[in-house]
Amino acid sequence: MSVNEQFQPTIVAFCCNWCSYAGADLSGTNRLQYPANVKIIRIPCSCRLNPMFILRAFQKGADGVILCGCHPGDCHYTTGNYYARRRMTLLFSMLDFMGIERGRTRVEWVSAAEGAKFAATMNEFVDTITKLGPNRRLEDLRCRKE
Amino acid sequence: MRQDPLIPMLGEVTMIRTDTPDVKTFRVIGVDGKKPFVHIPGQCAMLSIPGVGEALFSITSSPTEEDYVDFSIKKCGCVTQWLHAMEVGQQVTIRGPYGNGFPVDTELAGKDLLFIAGGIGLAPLHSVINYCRHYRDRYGKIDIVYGSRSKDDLVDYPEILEEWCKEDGINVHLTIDNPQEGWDGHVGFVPNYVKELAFDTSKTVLMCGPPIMIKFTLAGLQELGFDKSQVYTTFELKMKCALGKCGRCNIGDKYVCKDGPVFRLDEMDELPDEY
Amino acid sequence: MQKRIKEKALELLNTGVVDRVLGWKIGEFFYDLTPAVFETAEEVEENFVYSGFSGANLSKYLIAQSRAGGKVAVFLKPCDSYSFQQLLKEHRILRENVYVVGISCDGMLDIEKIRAAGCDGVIAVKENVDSLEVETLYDKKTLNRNDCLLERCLVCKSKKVVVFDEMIGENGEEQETARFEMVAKLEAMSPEDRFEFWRGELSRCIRCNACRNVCPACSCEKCVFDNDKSGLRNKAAADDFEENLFHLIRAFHVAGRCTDCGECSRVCPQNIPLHLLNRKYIKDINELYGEYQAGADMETKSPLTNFTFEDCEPSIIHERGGV
Amino acid sequence: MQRIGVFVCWCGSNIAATVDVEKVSQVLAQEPGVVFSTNYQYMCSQAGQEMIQQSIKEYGLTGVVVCSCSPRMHETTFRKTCEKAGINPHMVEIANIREQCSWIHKDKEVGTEKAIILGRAAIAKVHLNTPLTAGTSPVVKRALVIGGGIAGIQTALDIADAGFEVDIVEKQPTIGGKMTQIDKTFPTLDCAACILTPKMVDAAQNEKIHIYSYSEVESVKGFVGNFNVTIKKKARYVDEVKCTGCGLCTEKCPQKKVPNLFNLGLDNRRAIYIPFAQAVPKVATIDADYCTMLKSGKCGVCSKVCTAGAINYQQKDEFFEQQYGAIVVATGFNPIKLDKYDEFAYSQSPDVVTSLEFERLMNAAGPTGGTLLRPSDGEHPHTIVFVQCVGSRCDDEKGKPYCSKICCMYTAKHAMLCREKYPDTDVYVFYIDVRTPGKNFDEFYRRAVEEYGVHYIKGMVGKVVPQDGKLKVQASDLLGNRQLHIDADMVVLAAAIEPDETARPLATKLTASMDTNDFFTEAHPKLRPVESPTAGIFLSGACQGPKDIPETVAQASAAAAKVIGLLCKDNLTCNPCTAEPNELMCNGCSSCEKVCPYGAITYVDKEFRGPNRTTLIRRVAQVNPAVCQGCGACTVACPSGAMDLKGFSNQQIMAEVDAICR
Amino acid sequence: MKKIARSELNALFAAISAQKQLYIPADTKAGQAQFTLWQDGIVLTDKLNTVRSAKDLFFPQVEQIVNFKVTGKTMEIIENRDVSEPFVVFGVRACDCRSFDILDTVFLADPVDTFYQTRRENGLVITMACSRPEETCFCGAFGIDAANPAGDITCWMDENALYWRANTQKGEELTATLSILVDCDNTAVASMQEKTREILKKLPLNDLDLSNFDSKKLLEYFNADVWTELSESCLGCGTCTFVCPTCQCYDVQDFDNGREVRRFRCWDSCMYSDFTMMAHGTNRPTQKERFRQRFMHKLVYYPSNNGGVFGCVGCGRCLQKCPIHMNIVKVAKKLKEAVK
Repeated sequence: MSVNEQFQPTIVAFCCNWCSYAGADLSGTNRLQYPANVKIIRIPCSCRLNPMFILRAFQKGADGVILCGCHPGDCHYTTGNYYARRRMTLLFSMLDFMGIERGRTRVEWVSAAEGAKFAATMNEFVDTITKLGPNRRLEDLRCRKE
Repeated sequence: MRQDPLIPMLGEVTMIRTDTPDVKTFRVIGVDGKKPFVHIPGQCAMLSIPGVGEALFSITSSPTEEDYVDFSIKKCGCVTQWLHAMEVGQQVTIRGPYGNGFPVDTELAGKDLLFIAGGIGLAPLHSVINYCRHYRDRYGKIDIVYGSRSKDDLVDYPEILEEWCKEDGINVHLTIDNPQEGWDGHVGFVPNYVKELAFDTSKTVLMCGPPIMIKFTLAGLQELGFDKSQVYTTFELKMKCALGKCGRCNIGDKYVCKDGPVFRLDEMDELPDEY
Repeated sequence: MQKRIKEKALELLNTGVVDRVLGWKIGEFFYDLTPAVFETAEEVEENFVYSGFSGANLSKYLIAQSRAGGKVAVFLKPCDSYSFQQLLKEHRILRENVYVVGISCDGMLDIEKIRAAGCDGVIAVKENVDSLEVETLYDKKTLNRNDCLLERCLVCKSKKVVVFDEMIGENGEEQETARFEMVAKLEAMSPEDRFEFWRGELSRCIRCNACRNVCPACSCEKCVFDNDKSGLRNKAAADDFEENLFHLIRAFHVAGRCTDCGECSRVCPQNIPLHLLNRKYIKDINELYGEYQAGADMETKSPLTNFTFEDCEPSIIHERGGV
Repeated sequence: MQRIGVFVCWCGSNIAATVDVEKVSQVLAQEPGVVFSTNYQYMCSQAGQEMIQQSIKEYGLTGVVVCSCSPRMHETTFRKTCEKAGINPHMVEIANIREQCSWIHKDKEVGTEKAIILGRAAIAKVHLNTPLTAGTSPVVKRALVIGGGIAGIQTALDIADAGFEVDIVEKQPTIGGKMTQIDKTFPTLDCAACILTPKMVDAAQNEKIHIYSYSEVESVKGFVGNFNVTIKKKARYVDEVKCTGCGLCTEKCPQKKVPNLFNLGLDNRRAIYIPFAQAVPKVATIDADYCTMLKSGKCGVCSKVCTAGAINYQQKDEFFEQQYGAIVVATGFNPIKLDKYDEFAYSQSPDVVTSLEFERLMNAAGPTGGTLLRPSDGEHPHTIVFVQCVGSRCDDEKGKPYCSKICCMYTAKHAMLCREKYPDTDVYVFYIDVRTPGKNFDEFYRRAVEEYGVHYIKGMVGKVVPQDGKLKVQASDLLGNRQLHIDADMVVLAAAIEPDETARPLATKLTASMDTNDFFTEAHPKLRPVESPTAGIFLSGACQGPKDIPETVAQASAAAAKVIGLLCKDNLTCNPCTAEPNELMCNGCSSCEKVCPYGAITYVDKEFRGPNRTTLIRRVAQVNPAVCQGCGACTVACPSGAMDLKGFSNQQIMAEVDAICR
Repeated sequence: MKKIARSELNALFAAISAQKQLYIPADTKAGQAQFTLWQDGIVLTDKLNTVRSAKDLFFPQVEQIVNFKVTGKTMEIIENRDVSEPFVVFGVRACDCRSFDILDTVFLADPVDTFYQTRRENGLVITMACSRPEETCFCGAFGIDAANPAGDITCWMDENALYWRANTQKGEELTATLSILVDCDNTAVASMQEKTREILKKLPLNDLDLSNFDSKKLLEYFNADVWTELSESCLGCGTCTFVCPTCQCYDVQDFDNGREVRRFRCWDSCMYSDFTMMAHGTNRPTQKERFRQRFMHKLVYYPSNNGGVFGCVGCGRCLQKCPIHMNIVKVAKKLKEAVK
């Protein structure tokens, strides 16, 4: 990376099919911009997110990972996001415990109607990650793009 | 920089033939258009698809083919699945040949030969059979017993019909496990068929097939009066390096990749029963 | 204790209550006891040993042993009994085939600590209540017993055998200890220092899998790290990342199931304090979702298969105190 | 290795304006497995779809990636298109390059690059897609309604009306539920019995409806469309068929000191009884706890007087199994027990009553024959204090956090009726808030205040002390900012209502979820309020939350409509993207079962081939694809990774991750 | 014979390190010894031996073999082996030094493993005679003299000085560059050796006699009943394998980072359940078979192929590190008893 070229983070967003993916669609429909660094992966429910997907993303070169799901209480499957909430809390806590920067992972509840929130969240997240710089503490050197 | 035996060369698949629903034959040449290496019948080579894995396969073609090597491969694991999905022109990596091969120019020379194969077990024997056909005068009579689940599972069936069956001094005995429409040949399992055919015990036997077939055929052969020292077979085990180092194919004091894969059955008796 | 346990083993075998006894077998030295199955009274007479070096947690062997036909007796120390009950809870052990003899425990000894105390070439030890008389090839030393206890015993969470058919010795109680002290100390460090700490520790990992294979919670039929299709398979960690990944995922998989038996740290040939990862999860769970001790009972839902509407948000990690 | 076709849509200029579609299709053509790649103005158009179908045939495609608008828009369209061309619809993946790319980016270079990456991710996923087929399961055309109150009756009547068989299981000797105990209903003040009993009779006479009274659900197996329910018919020691309901036995029974539960213990009945005159079925029941014959073997009076010969002291509990396509829960509610509220002296004075007891005291069929008399001395009360929110809207452990919803209205009703019948009584109502959101509710309440002169006082009663035949009520008037002392003759407590105590064990049997208050949870709080998240289980009435009668009936009918919709189908199409355990890796640890919101996971002991020709019996998970909705909670709970989700498998998601991060 | 005062050790290390990379056993944070790249401040351990053996330096746990770049149907082979520079390893004990001979018979046999070969050629081994063996030591059973180890250079150390003897030309060459060493006679060394040998005789495992192991009875050993009992508590971890100086089984794996495929080899263990796993099963289905393989290899198979030399050097690491304290000594004793 040359000095004057701004760091472009790779960001993976896991979105639940019912709320957040629809929310992301809505922000598109409303032409609300957020950086192209964010790439969305659709999962049926936030509770489908296995911690290993997050780690895999970091291994393969992601600089930030965000999970978006239905607001607690609104899960299409009733309880999925409650489990996701516990799992992610504990995972993030362990990442923090191992000294990984706190800002690299995030969970945000975004409903199908919150297109604006989705865009705002992504803008903010990209901003945070850009400031944090490339992921170095949880990277696989074999995957580093020279 | 030294060339390490673990580092393969590139090959290209120039022909893919579908033999049975789960067996395909692949023809591989080097990227320079030449045959990648010279081998002995019964030897193996490592093929790999980077990112998928590397695996050891018997070379099916005879050393007398000057331009290429063939591999008949049954779909069973990760690598073979990938190979089966390949198209002509695909590059693969190849290294070899490995193993001892059949003693075609020593112990087998001048003998009457009996080949017994089951299913994909024909692959390593195919190489020997065609080698013997090429140097026909060096060997005595040749009998081939080959069996499979069904007619559709017979590997190289057209070649067997068109070439082997029509050649003088070669007797081909085909059998399938269960009766099938359009099949007027023998029906029954290989071990029984071998017993029925009552070969005379002067023959040297080369056998390859599933373990259960080997076990019962051997019993049959012994009933006919054959000695274990007359029977050769080949092994299939997990291999990684094929160089006798990685330790995977170690059985007793032998490394199958180096000291095998061809063993005489009386030699196998001295090995722990771990195959 | 040794005498009473051995007598019990003999009695159970001789009266036909059980067909086998799971215990510890004498080794070449005084400290290298091996978990073993005893089928005859003679074997017990000859080889059965219970001493301060009977640290090995026998509960995991019962997954196979309880299915091996007949009935098996097992001696469980308090901490082992938690592992045992957790495995029962997960339907991994057939309870009806196991006869549990609970044994009270004053802490198990760590041969590494004895060596580290300057005793190289140890050949004999005499265990007293408070001290150890160690004989080595070169001299004799008297050590304070407490200084030679396994880490887990220094911060023993419970002296209570939670499940047993019979007890030898007095059953104890759960106790408050400073077992989260080191976790708290790490939490108070800056992320940079924590990162350095863990890199320093985990970089020594040789991926021998001893921690996983000894762990009663890691009793999967097939571990994800051995499974080609899991996407996690790795053998000898080829990169720093894989070291982190292995221990992170392992800690996560046992979160809410780990009883803090401490075997992982005991067996690590590289002396990596792996129990800190598990304790971190236990501490988090206690703080965020209420006190929970895996294996303490058969009923309470594990915190990761449970929730409340009022659970904290993951952002609590970003917001909470510390650096 | 798949043979994949990539189809990039311009969406007119919607995509093409900010994404170089030509470049996208060219770059994606280089991806492994892609044998054909093209772009077109409108992929979803007839021409576009034909192009896809033709390419499938021409290039022998096994997988299709469409780079277009959101899958929420046209995934179904393209799946159908491909299905028609002969490939499995689940071999299609959509890369969302409109909503999540072209519409949010202005720079064409940026948009193009991102579109390529999204395309790659979709290709990577398709490589691992497997053909999925939705299974079907047959529907048993019979419904079970658990609970025979107004909710259960209404649901059953509606289902039966549509021509389906319905069984009602009622734990009491009669159907009718709480409504049978109520005197008048708000806000119309019509008589509860007058509107309820005809419905009870309808239910009894409807040939599609079968009532199992004095029965309980013992166990529930199976799943939507095919539940297998064991019902326990409790022994009532009276042959239901023979009994004519003449009531002679209930008059002759010598055991007279049995608290009459129908009147909430305000009077007594015999050991053999019919709860009330209009009971359905009108059959006597022997209370085994009090019957001298059953207890000591000496008596047999009822048997002697029964001309029908219906008495059978040897009767045992019976169990029988029945298949159902759908189950409706209508277990209703109960007022809470007031033992924690002794500041109101409920246990100390018989003149402190609950509202439901008050209801009985006002009822013409009640213990006082409809004349309001003090239970202690049978005198007319002259001052009555009503206390609202006893146990409702409580912050502490004692009560319930929720509003019981019906108390404001029935208290207004009680107050009004008192004042109407006995104008000389003073009626005080202490409330926190008066909540009257309902048709004609507020008018009703205002009438109580304005026309009937009920004293509504905002404030809470602190203490009730029985003294000298009076009840000393200490209360605060929050608006008047003063303490009040009232000498009352009666105090009526509007006790909070809670789900019936049988609800929780039932929920466990049904694997239906409940909230912390033991109310059944609905599949969606707004959009699916009468369904449980567990497929095939429906909710009717107060088991889902506090409700008044019209709401209960509305929900009952709504639940019936849902049941009818289900029973109309011969087969159910299952969701093909279901969880699937790999039995070889399953530990049988039950982690997955615990997080499944649908109860789709069960365990079986199965034989497996062990090493060296041994067999092992292992407990392994089984997923019922008819029940699984595919959320994936189980896949993460499983430590060994044995549980995977079809259509969103671990490998597929990781392939997408890899493609994005590459 | 040369010597240098112990106070000068740092200077000696500096002098060696100025020429080549130097590895010495030093303590980790966890208080265990490990071969560490020397730089100023790294201090020689006082532990007898390292937890991981010296084989790491010649046969590292993970080693890059080759890269592939795949584009469409074609691919490219990119050589990218890890570079090996000349290095010196100091403080190797007699047992570990002998392990190199065993590794050589495997890796340097035809076809030669060039990765190992390069490292062997680049590496110079300075051994250190033992003076305080542990109770777990049994190198004597394999005819190793802990008081007089082999290697390019042999060292002895007492309270005052380090004694130094070059054994090979490679050793002589290095010695010649180290002017810091001074000449001395071998009296001090001889007396140290005598003392050490006295202690060696007193070691508890000194009586371990493997002389009547006969690889001709291969099948008898293999079929002995004791394997079930010996292996019953084995956890199937790889600790013994990974700390063993002579274990050399490896695996070859591919890692795809999305842009290229990196083929590497890494240590493997015959104790692992997937070691011989193929698509349709494994020939060693239970831990008993896997456990047996490891010990049969060291005690029977390897000697059978190598003139009776055992595949063990008696370093005692597995005795100390096995989580359940099962080890080659216990196995050898039982097996000897079982097959007479």
